[in-house]
Amino acid sequence: MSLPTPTLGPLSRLAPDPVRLVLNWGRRYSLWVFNFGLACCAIEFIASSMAKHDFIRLGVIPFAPGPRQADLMIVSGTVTDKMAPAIKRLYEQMPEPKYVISFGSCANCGGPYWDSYSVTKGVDQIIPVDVYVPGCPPRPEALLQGILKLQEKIAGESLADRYAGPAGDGDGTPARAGLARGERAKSVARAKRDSGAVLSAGPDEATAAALPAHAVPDNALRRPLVRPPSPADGGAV
Amino acid sequence: MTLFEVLVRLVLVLLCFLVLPLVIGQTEHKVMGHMQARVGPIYAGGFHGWAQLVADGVKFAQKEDVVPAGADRRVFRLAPAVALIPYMVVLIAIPLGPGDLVGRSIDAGVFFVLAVMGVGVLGSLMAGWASANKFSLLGALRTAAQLMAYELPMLLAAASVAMAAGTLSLTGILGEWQWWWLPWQAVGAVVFFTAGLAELQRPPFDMPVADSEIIFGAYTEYTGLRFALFLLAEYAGILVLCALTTVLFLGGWHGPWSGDVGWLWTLLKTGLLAFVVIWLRVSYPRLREDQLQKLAWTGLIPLALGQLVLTGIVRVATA
Amino acid sequence: MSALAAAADLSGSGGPGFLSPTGAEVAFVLIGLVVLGSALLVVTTKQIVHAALWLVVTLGGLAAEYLLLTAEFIAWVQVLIYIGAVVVLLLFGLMLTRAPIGRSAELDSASKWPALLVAGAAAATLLTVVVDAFHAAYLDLGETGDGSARVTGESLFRVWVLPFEVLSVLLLAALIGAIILSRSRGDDADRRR
Amino acid sequence: MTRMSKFPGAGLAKGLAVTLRTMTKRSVTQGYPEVLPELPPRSRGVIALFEENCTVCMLCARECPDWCIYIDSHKEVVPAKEPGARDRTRNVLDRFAIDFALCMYCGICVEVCPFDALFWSPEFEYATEDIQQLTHEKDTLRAWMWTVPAPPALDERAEEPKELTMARRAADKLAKEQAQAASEASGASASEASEAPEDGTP
Repeated sequence: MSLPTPTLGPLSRLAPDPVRLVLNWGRRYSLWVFNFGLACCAIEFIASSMAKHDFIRLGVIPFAPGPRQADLMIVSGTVTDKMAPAIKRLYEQMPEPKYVISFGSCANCGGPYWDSYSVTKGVDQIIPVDVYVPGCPPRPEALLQGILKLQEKIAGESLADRYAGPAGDGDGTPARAGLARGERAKSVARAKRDSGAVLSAGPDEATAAALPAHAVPDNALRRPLVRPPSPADGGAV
Repeated sequence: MTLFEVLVRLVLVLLCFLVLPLVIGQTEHKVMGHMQARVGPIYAGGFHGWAQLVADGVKFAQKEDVVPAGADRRVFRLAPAVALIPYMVVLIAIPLGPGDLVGRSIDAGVFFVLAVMGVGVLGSLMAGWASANKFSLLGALRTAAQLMAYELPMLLAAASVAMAAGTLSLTGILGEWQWWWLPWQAVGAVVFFTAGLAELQRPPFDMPVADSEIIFGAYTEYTGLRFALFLLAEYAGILVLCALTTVLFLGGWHGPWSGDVGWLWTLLKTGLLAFVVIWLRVSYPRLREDQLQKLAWTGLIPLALGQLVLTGIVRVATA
Repeated sequence: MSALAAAADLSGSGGPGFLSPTGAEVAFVLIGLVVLGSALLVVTTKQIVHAALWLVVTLGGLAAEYLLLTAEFIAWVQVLIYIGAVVVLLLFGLMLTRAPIGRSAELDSASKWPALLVAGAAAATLLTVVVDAFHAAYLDLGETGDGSARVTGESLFRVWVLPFEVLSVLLLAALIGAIILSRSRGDDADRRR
Repeated sequence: MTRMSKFPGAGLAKGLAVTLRTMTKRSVTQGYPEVLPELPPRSRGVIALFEENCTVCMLCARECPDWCIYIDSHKEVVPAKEPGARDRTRNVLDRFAIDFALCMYCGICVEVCPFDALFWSPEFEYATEDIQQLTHEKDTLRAWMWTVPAPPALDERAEEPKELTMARRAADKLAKEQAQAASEASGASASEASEAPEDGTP
């Protein structure tokens, strides 16, 4: 699937540097959130949107009924291989610049289902994640802290740098320089090539999830992973 | 009126149009928050999050402008303007204070505002159709059905006031206004306000954008600035509706000590009505589509007709 | 009548010559061209919803023409009824039944040449009649208030009150007829059940 | 409409009254970034390591359902104190890391630790932008030890914890020995008095 290269709104393309401060401020305090609630973590997400924690204080407005109006997607819950294409699709429907928070162990890297045959080992296998919030499930305050973290990141970022990389790494995802994913990109790409079995039944080649390198514990000697062993992995499984 | 004066007036109206909807939006954030035992935005801008909507605007200006591949591009791009501009035009005719404190006094003012407000719905229809999305189309159809049901009671209620005042001009109506019109036109006021809410698609009449059923209705596919224009149109619509209700039914700038500060009375009453709009949103759940139609045809229209009869009787009796 | 007079003036004489038109007259001609163009687009466009939207432009342009001719009341009624209600109803009907995005082939009617002939003949007749009747008349719009709500109301309810009432009785009859027709069908359905 | 009230619209008015009343009351929102939540002891925020207590028995790593605990160690030879005796070995902890991206916060490791080396800390502010940084090494885990609050007090009439009992016994024994030594030094006159505390001990 080839998607057009995302273009930003007129303001951020043409603005000189001092204006970027204002632009970043705007993005920072207007994060319309789109809750991808998949499991119990979604309850904690809802809790943080309720009166006691009220993340609207931070400008995280849970108003966007669909991805088109959203700036921030919070993936809260277990991402299954069956659901992965839907997540990828909805993420791609969001307009740039967009952010993703992975909320809870399952979304981070599979969590309790680290050796399940049907669970995607972390949502960052299919979409770029900006902030990982640990917990199982995390407290509502932990989500608030994750949002603060994201806001700090937005305040310091430059959109020009963010979209400076190659137009995409082949799956329609814009390359993101500031995401520190460079060192993992190679291993993920390799895993993607090798793990065709994981998601080859999915409707979209681009959404094929790969097994994360880090989700394979060093001491995973007792239980074999579902992934067929391949020489490219150096026999780690 | 010189050309310069006309320009100044237009600029002032534009300023009102740009500022007051934002004020209403921010009030909605805070009032809704406190009504739900929350506090609403705090961090944007420092003092009680006053700049939340400014931040929203800055963000929307940076967002990618997505037009769906299957969409009718021209109509899709045109729709937000069609939705927004009528409300701006309407604002010109609404008198703020006594005498000449109005953008432009229009002879058939009541007709003018209702006619132009009705055009705004075309924007939603165009947006819904051009999005190439079945939920958008459903939303547009709901919008149209709602408009057709509620335009009539709104018109009848407004006609009642026009009948009472013996003029179609908004400034003329205010000139004729007496305090006892309040109880006399009360039913008409309720009908007008309710029908106006329905036409603006505000809760509890927000079926055209019911997110649990049809995502976001006609606006589902809109991003960035174009979406912001739709939002602005909604809040400008609240402003226009509240100002109109104030002028037609609540006596506009009439009030104690209204000699020099009549415009304050208008603003105050408009603000109060805007608060009621927000209050209703927080308090009531959404109606069902059939309940909506039933309310219009069996509730509001008979009430409006009754108000017309009452107005006629009193008018003949006091003449 | 004032509208026709002003229109006719452009080709006639009597007032200021048409070589030095006023701003309103220029605007009138320009908007007239827009109305003509969009009206042509209504019948020639291959996309059915676009036709309805061009109709909005046509009707809106007409309303603007009325405004220029100081017929304020008629102008706003035009917007309220035709754009606000009729076109919305039209669009509603279109979208409810079939409104594909993109060109639809079946919009190309086979009888377009006869239709064009009839339309052309009608236009020519109207034009001839109007020019013949008013070719030398000039009406200064600045002085007459013929189009205001007061004048319209007075002429409607004083001079033309009988046709007005006849018309309303006709509409009432249509309304009652529609109710009876729809109800009797419903009763049949009930009986069948 | 299940229940008709006396006046039409009374229900609507009631709804409005509820929201208006709520607006006049103080909101229940806690201002998190300014106001930290007061979390009870043993809140499942993060797992802290009391490194001195760890004997590298590996029980936690083996019981972890997620295999998210990484332990490296080596053996060190402790030379025998007396010549000719056998040298002893002991485990030295090289690496103790928990991958909190993977951890499911079940607490089995805390339960299973025989030497009280793992504790629950209510600390929750460790979201990161890089998932690799969610694997926390032992220095971080040790630092979290300082955020572990004191355990909640026991019920009023609960049995004393075993540790306290043992400690008291040892202390009493020590006191007794010291007292005895003191009495032997000062002579027989005080020896009768030193017998007295023995009655109270369990």
